[in-house]
Amino acid sequence: MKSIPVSTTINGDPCEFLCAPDETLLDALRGRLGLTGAKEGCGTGDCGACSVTLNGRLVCSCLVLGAEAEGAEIATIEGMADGDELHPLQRHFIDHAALQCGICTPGILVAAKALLEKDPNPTDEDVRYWLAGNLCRCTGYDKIIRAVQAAAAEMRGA
Amino acid sequence: MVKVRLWGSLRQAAEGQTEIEVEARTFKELLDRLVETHPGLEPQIRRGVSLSLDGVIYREAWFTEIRPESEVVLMPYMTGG
Amino acid sequence: MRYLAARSAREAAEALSAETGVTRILAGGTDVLVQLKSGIVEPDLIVDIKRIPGIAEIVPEAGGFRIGAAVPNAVLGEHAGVVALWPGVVEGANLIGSTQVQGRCTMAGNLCNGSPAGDAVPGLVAANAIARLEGPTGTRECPVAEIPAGPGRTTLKKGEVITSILLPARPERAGDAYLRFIPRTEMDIAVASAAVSLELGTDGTVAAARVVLGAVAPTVVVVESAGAALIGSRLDDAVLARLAAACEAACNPIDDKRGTVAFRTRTAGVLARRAALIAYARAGGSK
Amino acid sequence: MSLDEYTRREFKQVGTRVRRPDGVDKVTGRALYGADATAPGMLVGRILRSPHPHARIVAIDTSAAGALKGVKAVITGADLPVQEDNFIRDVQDNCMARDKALYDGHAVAAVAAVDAATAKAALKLIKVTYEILPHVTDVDIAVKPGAPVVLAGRTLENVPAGMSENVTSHCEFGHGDPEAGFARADHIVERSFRTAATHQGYIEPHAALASVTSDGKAELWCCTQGQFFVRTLCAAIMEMEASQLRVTASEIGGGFGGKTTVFIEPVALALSRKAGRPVKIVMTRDEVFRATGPTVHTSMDIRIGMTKDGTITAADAHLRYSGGAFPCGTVDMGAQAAFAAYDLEHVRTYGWNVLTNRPKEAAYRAPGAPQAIYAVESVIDELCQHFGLDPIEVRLKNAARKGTKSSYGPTFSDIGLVATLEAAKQHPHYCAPLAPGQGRGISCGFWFNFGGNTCVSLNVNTDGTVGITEGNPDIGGSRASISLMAAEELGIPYDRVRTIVADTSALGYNDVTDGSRVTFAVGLATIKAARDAVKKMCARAAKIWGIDEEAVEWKDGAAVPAGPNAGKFPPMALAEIAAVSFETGGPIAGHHEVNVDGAGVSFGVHIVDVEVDRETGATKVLRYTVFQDAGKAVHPSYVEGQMQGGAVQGIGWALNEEYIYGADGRLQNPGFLDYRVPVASDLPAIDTVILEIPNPGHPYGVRGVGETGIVPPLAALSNAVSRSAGIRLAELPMSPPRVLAALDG
Repeated sequence: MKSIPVSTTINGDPCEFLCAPDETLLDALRGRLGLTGAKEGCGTGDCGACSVTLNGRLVCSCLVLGAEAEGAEIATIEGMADGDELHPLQRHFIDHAALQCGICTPGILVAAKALLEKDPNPTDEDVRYWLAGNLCRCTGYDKIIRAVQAAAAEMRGA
Repeated sequence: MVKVRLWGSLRQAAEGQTEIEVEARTFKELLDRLVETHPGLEPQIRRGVSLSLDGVIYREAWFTEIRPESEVVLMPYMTGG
Repeated sequence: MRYLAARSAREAAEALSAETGVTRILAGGTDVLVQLKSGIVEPDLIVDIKRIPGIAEIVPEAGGFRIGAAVPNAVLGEHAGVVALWPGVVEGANLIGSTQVQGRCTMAGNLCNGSPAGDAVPGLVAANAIARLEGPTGTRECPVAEIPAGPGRTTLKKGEVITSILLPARPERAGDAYLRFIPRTEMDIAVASAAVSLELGTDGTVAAARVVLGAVAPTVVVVESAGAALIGSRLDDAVLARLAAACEAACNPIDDKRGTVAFRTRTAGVLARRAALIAYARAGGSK
Repeated sequence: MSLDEYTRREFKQVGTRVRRPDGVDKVTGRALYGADATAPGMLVGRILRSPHPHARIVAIDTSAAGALKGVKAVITGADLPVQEDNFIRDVQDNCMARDKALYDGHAVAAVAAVDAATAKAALKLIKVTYEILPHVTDVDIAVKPGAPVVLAGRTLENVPAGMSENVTSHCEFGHGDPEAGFARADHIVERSFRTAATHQGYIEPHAALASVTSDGKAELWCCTQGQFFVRTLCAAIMEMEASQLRVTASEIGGGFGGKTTVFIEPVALALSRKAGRPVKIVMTRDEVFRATGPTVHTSMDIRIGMTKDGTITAADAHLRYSGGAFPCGTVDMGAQAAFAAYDLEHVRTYGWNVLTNRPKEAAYRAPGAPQAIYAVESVIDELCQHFGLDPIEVRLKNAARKGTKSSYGPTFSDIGLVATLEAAKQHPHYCAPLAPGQGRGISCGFWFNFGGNTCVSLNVNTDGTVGITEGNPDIGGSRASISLMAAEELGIPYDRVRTIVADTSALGYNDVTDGSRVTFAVGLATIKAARDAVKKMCARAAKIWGIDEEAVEWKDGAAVPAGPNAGKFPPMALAEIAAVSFETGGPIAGHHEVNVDGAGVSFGVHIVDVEVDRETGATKVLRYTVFQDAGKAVHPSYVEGQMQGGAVQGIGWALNEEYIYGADGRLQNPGFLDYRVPVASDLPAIDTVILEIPNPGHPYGVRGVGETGIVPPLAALSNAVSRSAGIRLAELPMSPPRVLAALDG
C-alpha cells in the first residue's frame, strides 16, 4: 500500500505526516506523531477514549482515516493546556477526583471542552448525554459530571 | 492443645470430624500436625489454606502464635480482585 | 487498498464502477471504519465523497430541503429549518451513536449501510424522502423506501453514489416522530423502532399517515394497515390499539443478542403508539 | 499482625482531599499506559485465536507465515515448556493452547513482524488443522453427567463420586442443622437463580512490550495490577530466573481484578526471544472480551426460612459456578460470603466449580461474592415482602455483629454492619416518598479484604523532601493516599512527599493490587517505614545534641528532646536533619517489609430507587446511595470514587451486562456496542456515606474499600425492580426482554 502525504494543523501547529490508506487518524497521531494522549479503548467508536476535534467538531479519531485529515485542523488533549497553565476542566478534574485510572480522561476532557464551547451552561442531564459516548469504568461518572459543572461555572464567571 | 474447626468439605478427609484437636503453638505447627494426624487433609493444605485466629484471617504467616483458648478456623486460601 | 478523495460525483461514480475489487464509499465513515477494524471487509478502493463540492450542504428546495450526502447528522440537527419541518427525521438521525459519531455520520451513510436497525431510515421512509444518485449512466432519483434490500444490502447498482436526499415540503398541519428502543439510554443499536408521519385535516383528524418500523424485519417495513388505522381519528385508545396490533402483525424479526422475537414485536407496537402521539401533537392535533 | 495496631489520633493531613501526584500527567495526556511504550527496533506481535469453542489441535503449519517478508518470529504452544505445576500450566495453556483449543478466542499461535499489516497477513498464512469436539458453554449443562468434558483428570478429591468430570471441586461451609431450623420457620422461600458472566470492562486493553536479549536478560513493560506476580508467572513460563526478568508496570487503565494475571505477556517474551528484537502486543477490544478473564457465570439454589417477626431460622445455598475452561476456586469465596451478613444458627452452603468452554475466569472486584449475595439478598427481600416487614429492620434483626459465629466459620470481632444499616435507615433517601410505579430496593454486601506481602522504601532527601518507593500499581489514586500517610507520620507537608511505583528490580516482592489491599497494607508498611526513618532521624539528632537516642522523640515533623531531663535543645526539623545527613552518618531511609494480615472484613449497604417501564421492560435508575465503612478514609474523594465506581459496575451487571454465547459456542458480543456497560446518561448521581469505624489491624484504622461496593447493587436493583413492577426476577442481567417477559407472565 502506497503511503499518502497529509498536511494538517495539530493544536495550532502545522504538521505533515505520511500514512497508509487504511490507517486511522488515531494510529497516525499515536504511532507517527507521538501524540499518545488519545487512547484506543475499542477502535470502533464505542468508548470515546480517542476523542479529538476535527475542524472544531468532536469525533472519534479511530473512526477517521488519517488521509481524511488533509487540510484539517485537529485539536488533541496535548493542546488543551495553555503552556503550563491547565485548562479549567483539567484543573477541576484533578480537584474533584474525576479520574481514577485516567485512561478515559483525555477523551472526556476533549469532549467536555467541546460541550462547553457549544453550551456554557449545560444541565447535568445535558452533560451526561453529551458524554454518553465516553465510557468510564472507574468513577461511575458522578465526579466527572461535578467537575465539568464546576469548570463550566468558573468559565462562565471568567 | 488447640481446637481447629474445619470447613464442611474437609470433613470427609478428616474421618467425619468438624473439629480436630492438635498440639500446636503456631500456624506452621498446626498445619504440620494436621497433615501428620489426618493425611487426608494434605492435598488441601498443599493447595493452600487460610487461617482465622480469633476472627482475623491470616493467609500465610507460619509463626502466628496460637494460644490454647484461641478460636482457630481453617479456610480455603483466598484472593481478591 | 487505495484511497480516493473524489472531486466530483462523476469521478466517484466512475472510479467505483471501474474498480473490479471490493469498494466502499466513505462519507462519515462511522460504519465503514468499524468494518475495516473488524476485518469484515478489506476494500481495494475507498472513495471519499466529502470533498465533492456542495455535498456537505443543506439547500432549501421546493418547500423542502435537499440534504447533501456528506452532511454530518450533528450539522443536520443544528439546522433550524429542517428541525422545524421534519423533527422526526432529525431526531432519528440524531440518535445514531455518540456525540462523536454524530460529528461524522450521515443519513445517506446510514441508509447505504443497509442495516434494518438504522435510526435515520424509518423517518426518511415515513417522510417519502427521495434520494438522488449519481451512477455510471447518469443521475437518477429513487425513493429512499426502495433502497434497502436486506441486512447489509441495498438496491444501489455498482458505481452508484447517493449524492443527496430530498425531504419534501409538507402541509401546514403535519408532524412526524421517531422512537426506538435500546437497553441503555445511548450508544446502542435499535432493538425495535418506529417512525410515524401524520397530516391532519381541517377538522383536526388524521388525513394521511405513514407508519414505518425498523429492526423488526430484514428491511424497514412500511405498515400500510397501521397508517390506515389512524385515518380519520384523533388517536383515541381504540385506534392506538389497532395501530399497535397492525404493527405487531407486520413484524418479522429475529432472535439475537439484542432482543427476542417476542420483545421486538411487542415493543414495535408500543413505540409506534407513542410515536404517533408525539407526531400528532407536533401536527397540532388535540384529543 | 495483630489487632492492636490502631491508636486513636487527631489527623492533620489524612482525611484531606489533596491533589493526586499523577493528576497533571493524566489530564494532559502525558501519562504512559501499556500501549504507549515503545522500544528501538520494536516489532508488532499479533495472536491467532481459535474460532472454535472446543477443538483438538491436530497440526499447525506456520511455514508460510514464517516465510513472509517482514515476519521475524512465529510461535505456537510447542515453543513453550511442558509445565509440571497445575497452576502454572493452566496459566500458560490459557496464554497459548497446547493440545486443545478450549474456548472461542483461545490463542493458538502468534507472530512478530515489522508492522501491523505484515503481522495480520502472516496470521492468515498460519494453517491450523482442528478436530472439532462437542462443546459446552452453560454451567447447568456442563454439570450433568454425559456433558462434553472440557478438561479431563482435573477433579479434586473433594468432589463426590458420580458427577460430571467438569466438576473440579466442591466445598461446604456452615454450622447447625438447617432442617431443624426450617421446621421452625413460618415461611420458607426457595428459589433458583442464574447470573451471566460479566467482564471488568477496563477501558485500556492489555498491552505488553517485551525485550529479551541474547544473554538471557529481559525487560517487560505492561499494564498489570501486579508486576511481581507477572514476573513470577513469566519467569516460570519462560524458564528464566527472576533476577533476569525486570517487569515495569505502566500506568494502568483500569483493572478491577482483570489484570491480576497474564495473557499476552509470556507471548510477547517468547516472540522477542525468538526474534531477537523487542515485541509489543496490544490486544484489540474483541480479544479483550474473548480471551481475557471475565467472571464466573452461575446457577444457584437458595432456601431461607423466616418466622413472621422476621427472624431467619435457617438458610442454605447450592452454588454452581463456572470460571471457564480451567479450574478455579471462586465458588469457595462465594460460598463463604453468601450468608456472611447474618447471624444464623443454622446455615449451610455448598459450592461446585464447573468447567465450560469459556475463557479462564479472572478476578473481578470481590470475586464470587456478588453472585451468591445477590441470590441471598433477593430471597430475604422476598421474605420481607411476604411478611410485610421493613427490609432494613429485618436485616438489623438478623445482622452479624461482634460475637456472631459467621457462616464461614470464624467468630466476628468488631464489624460495622449494624452501624451501616442504621446509617441507611436514618438517611433521608430511605424515607423519601416514591411516585406510583417507582420501587426502592436495598441490599447488604460483604467482602473479606486482604493484606498481603508488601515492601516500602522511604528515602529522606537532603533537601527535606521524601521519596517513597512502593510496589503496587496505582489503580485508583493510591499514590496520593500513601503520600498522605507518610506526610502525616513524618509531620511534613503532603507536597514534600512523592510516591512512585517501583519495577521488580527496585523492591522486594509485593502482592498484586487486589483484595482491596493497597491503601490498607501499603499504607501500613509506609507508616512503619516512616517510623523506621523517624527512629534514625532521632538518633542523628541525639548524636548532634550529644544525648541518648532514647531521650529524643519526634513531634510535628521535628526531633525534640523527650523531656526536661533530656536537655534544652530547639526542635530539629526533618529538613535540618536531612541537610546534614552526609555528615552525621550517611543517607537516611526507612523501610518496611511485611506480609500483612488483619485487613478486617467489610460491609456495605446500598439503597436504590428505580422505575420500570411496564411496556418495554426498561429500568431507569432514579436515585442511588451507598453506605460503607472505610475504617478511616485517607483520601475521602477516592474512597467515594471506589464506592461510586463499584456501585455503577454492579448496576451494569444487574441491568445489561452479560456474556452471550450462541449455540455455536462463540461469544456473540465481544465489543462495547453489545456488551453494555453503563454510560453517563444511564445514571443518576451516586451519593455516598462513608462510615469510619477504625480497623484495629491498621495504625490509622484504615479498612480496604475497593471491592465491597460491587456486591450490593445486584440484589438492590432486583429488589427495587420487584417493588416497582411487582415481579421477582431470578436471573441477571434484568435486561428489558427478560423484564417484559416476566411482566407478561
